[in-house]
Amino acid sequence: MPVITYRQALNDTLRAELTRDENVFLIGEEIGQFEGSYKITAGLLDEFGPTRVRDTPIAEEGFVGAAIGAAMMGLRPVAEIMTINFSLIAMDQIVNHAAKIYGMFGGQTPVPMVIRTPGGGGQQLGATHSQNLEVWYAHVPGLKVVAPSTPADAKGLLTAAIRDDDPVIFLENLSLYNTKGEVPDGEQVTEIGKAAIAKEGTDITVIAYSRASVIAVETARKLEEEGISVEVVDLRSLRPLDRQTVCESVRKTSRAVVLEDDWLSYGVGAEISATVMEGAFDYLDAPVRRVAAAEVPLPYAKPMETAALPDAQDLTKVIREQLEATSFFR
Amino acid sequence: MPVITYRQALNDTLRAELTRDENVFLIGEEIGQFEGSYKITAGLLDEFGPTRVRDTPIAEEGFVGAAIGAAMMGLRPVAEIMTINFSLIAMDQIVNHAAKIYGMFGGQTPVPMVIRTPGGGGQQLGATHSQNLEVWYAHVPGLKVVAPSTPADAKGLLTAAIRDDDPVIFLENLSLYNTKGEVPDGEQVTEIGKAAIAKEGTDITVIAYSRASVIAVETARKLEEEGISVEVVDLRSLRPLDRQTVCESVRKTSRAVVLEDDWLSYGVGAEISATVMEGAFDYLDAPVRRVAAAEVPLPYAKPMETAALPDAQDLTKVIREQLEATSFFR
Amino acid sequence: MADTTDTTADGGAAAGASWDNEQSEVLLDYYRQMVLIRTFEQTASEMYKRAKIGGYCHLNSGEEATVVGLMAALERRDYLFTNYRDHGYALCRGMEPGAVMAELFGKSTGVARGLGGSMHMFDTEVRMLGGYGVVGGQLPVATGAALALTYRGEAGTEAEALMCQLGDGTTNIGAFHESLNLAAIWDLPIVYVIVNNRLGMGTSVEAASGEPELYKRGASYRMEGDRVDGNDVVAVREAAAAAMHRARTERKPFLLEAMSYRLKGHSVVDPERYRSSESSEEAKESDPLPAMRDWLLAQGVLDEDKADQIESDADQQVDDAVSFADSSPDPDPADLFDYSYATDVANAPHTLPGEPVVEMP
Amino acid sequence: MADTTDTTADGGAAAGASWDNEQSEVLLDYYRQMVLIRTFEQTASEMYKRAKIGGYCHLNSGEEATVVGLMAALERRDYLFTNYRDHGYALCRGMEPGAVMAELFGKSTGVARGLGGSMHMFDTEVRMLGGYGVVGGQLPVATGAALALTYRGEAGTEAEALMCQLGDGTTNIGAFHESLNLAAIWDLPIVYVIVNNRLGMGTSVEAASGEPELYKRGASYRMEGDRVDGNDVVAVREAAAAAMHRARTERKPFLLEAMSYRLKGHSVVDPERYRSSESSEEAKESDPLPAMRDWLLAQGVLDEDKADQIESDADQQVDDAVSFADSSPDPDPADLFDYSYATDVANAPHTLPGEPVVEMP
Ligand SMILES: Cc1ncc(C[n+]2csc(CCOP(=O)(O)OP(=O)(O)O)c2C)c(N)n1
Ligand SMILES: Cc1ncc(C[n+]2csc(CCOP(=O)(O)OP(=O)(O)O)c2C)c(N)n1
Ligand SMILES: [Mg+2]
Ligand SMILES: [Mg+2]
Repeated sequence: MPVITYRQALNDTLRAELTRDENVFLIGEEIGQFEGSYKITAGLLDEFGPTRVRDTPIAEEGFVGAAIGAAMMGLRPVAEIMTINFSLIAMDQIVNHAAKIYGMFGGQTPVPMVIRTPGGGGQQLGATHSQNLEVWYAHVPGLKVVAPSTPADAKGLLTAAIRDDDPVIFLENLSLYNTKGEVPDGEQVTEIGKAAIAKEGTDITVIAYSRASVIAVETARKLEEEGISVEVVDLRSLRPLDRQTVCESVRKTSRAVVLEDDWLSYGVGAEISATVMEGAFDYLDAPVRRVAAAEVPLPYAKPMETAALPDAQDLTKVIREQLEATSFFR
Repeated sequence: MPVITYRQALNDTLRAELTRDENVFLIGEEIGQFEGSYKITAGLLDEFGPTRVRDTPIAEEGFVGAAIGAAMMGLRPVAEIMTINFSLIAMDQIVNHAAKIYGMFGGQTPVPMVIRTPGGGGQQLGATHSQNLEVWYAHVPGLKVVAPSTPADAKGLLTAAIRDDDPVIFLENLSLYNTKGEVPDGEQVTEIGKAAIAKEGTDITVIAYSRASVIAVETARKLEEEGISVEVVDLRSLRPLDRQTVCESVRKTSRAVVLEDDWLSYGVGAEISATVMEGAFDYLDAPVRRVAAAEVPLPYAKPMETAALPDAQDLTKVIREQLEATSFFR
Repeated sequence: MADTTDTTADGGAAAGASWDNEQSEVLLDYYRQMVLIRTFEQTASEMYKRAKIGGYCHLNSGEEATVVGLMAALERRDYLFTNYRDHGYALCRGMEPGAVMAELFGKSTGVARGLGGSMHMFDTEVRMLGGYGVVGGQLPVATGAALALTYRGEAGTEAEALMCQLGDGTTNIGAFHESLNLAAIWDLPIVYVIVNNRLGMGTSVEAASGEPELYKRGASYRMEGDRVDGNDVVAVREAAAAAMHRARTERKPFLLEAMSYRLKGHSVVDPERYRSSESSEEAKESDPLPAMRDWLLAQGVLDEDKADQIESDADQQVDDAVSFADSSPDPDPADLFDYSYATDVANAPHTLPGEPVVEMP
Repeated sequence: MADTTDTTADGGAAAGASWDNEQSEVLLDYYRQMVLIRTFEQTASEMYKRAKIGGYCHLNSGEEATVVGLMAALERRDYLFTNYRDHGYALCRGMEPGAVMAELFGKSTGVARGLGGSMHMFDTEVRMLGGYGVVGGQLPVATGAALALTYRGEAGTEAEALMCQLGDGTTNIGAFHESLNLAAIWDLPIVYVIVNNRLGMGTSVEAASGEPELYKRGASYRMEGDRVDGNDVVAVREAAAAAMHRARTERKPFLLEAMSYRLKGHSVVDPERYRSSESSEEAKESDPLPAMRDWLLAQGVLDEDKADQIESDADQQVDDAVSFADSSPDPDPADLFDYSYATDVANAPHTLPGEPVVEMP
């Protein structure tokens, strides 16, 4: 199988879907001539022209809303919001319009659109440009929210998202764009709403998504050398959430840790922990632990930023603590 | 002690703080001449004039941002956003500005402001006007978030919020405005960041806030007649969250239910459940249960709306199930 | 561009001068529609008091000439987006009064199955793609729908075009600015119509808008605009039709401002304490219904009998609408999750409050 | 209102004609500041490549005449808000080059203790209340700060006023519209300055704005505006000073547009593939530094020696800044929670990743 970057997988998928269905079009700031702030749309303006790849002024509320209206009319817009931080400006359109129009009007008009947007810190972009606000979207009925961690899932889930008749928030991550992985050729549709076992294991379950899932798998591989068998559940879809897969894994391992890039309080991990509480309590040997970002506006200075964000070391430490607390090491 | 409505308590407090500190001013849509969409600011324009009670055009992003700037200059604005649903339009100002300015600029300028806004469903206002988005705010460092359930706390927490040097989101609730309760005369400052035991009990803990806390207390009173002793923890402050008080109560009762008006997945209850997991797991006789809203855009039709929102009956049922599951009834 | 800055003094009656060239039947039809809207909403207001209707309920009372004129300018193939003050538009666009009333009653026979309510009239059949409740929210969406029109057909006299209604207060919000700019740079077939009823909820246009001649705000986008007497149904229709024609044939957006009045409170529960008695008086004098009635009578197009007939026909229609709504079934809570998603996917949460979301084996 | 629609042809040199009446020392000082900004940012760009600086780094290169002219129009008592392209403003406003460089290096001696970085220069001492990274985000905040000025003093020649800088692309976002409207209806002492460098990131003004003569967008709020040649430091100062004076004395907002150029990419990592070679050429020809240098030389205000001296002084200042930044300590992760809240309250979360937030006894 070809090994390509996450960026390339996205670019390939957009090209394939633009080719397949003429109702698909891209819309966003600097996605055409500039080729996207993170170059995900490189080459597409040249190939498909300005009607299919539409540059917009800086007006997130306007162009996201425009995508909604276009979707109501049967087009299938794929909007790029340069980073999730700027999606706040489009929030009313996303939550009060995209997420509501199908249900509120009694199911008359679906809103088949995708909002692609990268989140994540670690690039020293400072407090307003480094956020992980995915839990906000995950909370909202009417939206679907996916957060692929691998190039293959980036392809499969983006394809599914574009073909889905509901608004899908497609969460990318700045630090994943250059990561590589095997991506099958040809059409790949990954079901929205299903988690994946990114790595099998028997001693402890780590639940993660997006960048955190990559860290979790790496950590799991390392710990394997020490004889610790970590299972990694990659959520992939935050809404709907595949509670079944999470709980099944934890029922098997009896121990769980969540790794997440967002702030701890009221973050994604809270829902995972609550879910495990509800679906695997009787099987737990110890309370679920969360490894998440420190609750501060993320500082610019590198050592401060590093301290605030969760990493493999933090995860490893907590996994060990979990195993110790449950007398895994004798 | 005088018994007054939640609305009156807010009105009185605004008046008192406007009188006490000339840096305090009110800003928002229709708060002056119109006296507020829900009449919280009734009479204040007449008393304090248009400089202290400033009507704005319909421009949530603009006037909330203006409040932030005014706060940076040493004023103490109290902004009213007509309902939490419209706060989405001001989201960038709230999250990327109000919440960041103090920390991101190295602590040079505090942002002493309050955003008052009511949330809640149950009034048949439909999907876009009935939301409970408090978990979003509760997730964001740099903000403080309070959600009083009684007239007394409305007074005490609003006073504290206005005097606090950080941006405070002050969550009201449409269905609480006409509720009544004892409110002490004179100055009352309720500490932000502390939960209250709204009712003591020994058999099970119900954790709630805002409207849900009122329901929880009523339910607890009813169940008392049957010999079931329910302790109610009223969170009051969602950020910071008083984990200690929650966990202490659950360690005592060994059983917990969260009652919340927001959607279940990734709601406030998820954090409470995760918190109990982390701070009282060893004491739990059964997994924490959540009673929350059905995950749909809230329908207009009354029977549909009623079905979607949690109520005393739902809570009672789950409390009984919890007690049964833990062999409370012999 | 005609600058009809002051349309208050002469009101609807004088405006009637422009009606001389119209066929009587056309004018009578407009009047009939205006009466229907008024009657419908008077009843709705009544039903609200009787708690048959809940939530918010905003009336077009006073704006009927504007509503009817605007709707007369649309072709069946055109699309419409409005704000929450939308009953009149729904009726004129061709939704059944019964289905509109049923929506207000929250019945399953309502235009949006009772899930939307007063603020959210919607019917793909008549191409009214929604009344929206968040101020300004309809503008970006409508703009995008207009964008879609440019993907599916060429410009021309037979082309589809789109109208997006908004209130005066709505011109102050960011979405207005972003939307009009997009429409301008993308050459979209959309006509934005500001129904200037002089008030937000209780805030005057002058207090809220740096440029209170609102149609001039199109200048920021080199978008043409015009103001029209909203009490003159024919003038409104003409101005709107011209703008729609331009949108169809040239794909140029337009900003039309109709000077209208709000006879009642912001919504049916508004006590209007902020309204001076003069301004209420002024509004009442500007009621387009008696003005048009008088004019039609004076012209001999209408006689008292016929006028009564029109009113009693409207009463009948509205009574029927109420009966229909009253006898319609409530939506069934068992169907609560039917419209969560258009594409079903695994693990979508379908639990009622208190039900477990995951089973512990 | 002068309509200097085309300021491209003549560029900075010809604009120099307006400099005849200035004192040599003043002009030399402006030139010195321009050279300092250029030198500082060339070094910053270099330091970025050496990974001493991270994140985004947007330069004022090409905009120096605008920056210096604007800052010369401010009094010490005035306030300033800018976007993220803010190094030049920070320097001219009086922040120490060392502290600015230290901020870029993320050091604890930086103007924002290293917590902000390039986009977030801030210093209450010099009343620059921040560079902001979200497009348009500074506008509502600055507008509110201007509102606060009206609470603490009367209008008059000695009054405080406020300047809010923004880019051309920023005029298309909702916050621009809402803010200018508020400033207009509330009569605020604020001057909005659009630095029109012809580009958003890669999008031209014409592609993005329905009305590309951006200062005209003030009309939507009956706000006066003007356009000035941004390469003419004196013209910029004069226009800005007049607007600030008006803001002080009459409390009227103003919309000033300075026609400038961006010599480099959007940020230091932008490869500018979208930029045609002509437009890069045009930009280079419009570089205000050589133009001003030539003019000063031609006028005999400067000679080659003095010019070299100015440049080497700037080099020295920037070298010192780098040394200062380099030798400054990193902020200490132990202080991570020091600026979470201005008012400490119970239960504020102060845990590092993986640490428990609550103890189980
Ligand atoms: C974003 C937002 N802010 C506030 C409101 C509350 N609100 C509902 S209608 C209204 C006034 C709107 O005035 P206008 O645009 O003139 O429309 P009209 O009601 O006169 O038709 C306000 C402030 C809202 N629905 N949405
Ligand atoms: C709301 C928002 N959208 C997008 C961006 C990404 N972005 C950063 S700068 C920029 C271009 C801004 O152009 P302009 O206003 O002309 O300012 P300039 O960079 O030319 O100074 C964009 C789109 C952002 N920071 N904020
Ligand atoms: Mg109005
Ligand atoms: Mg620019």
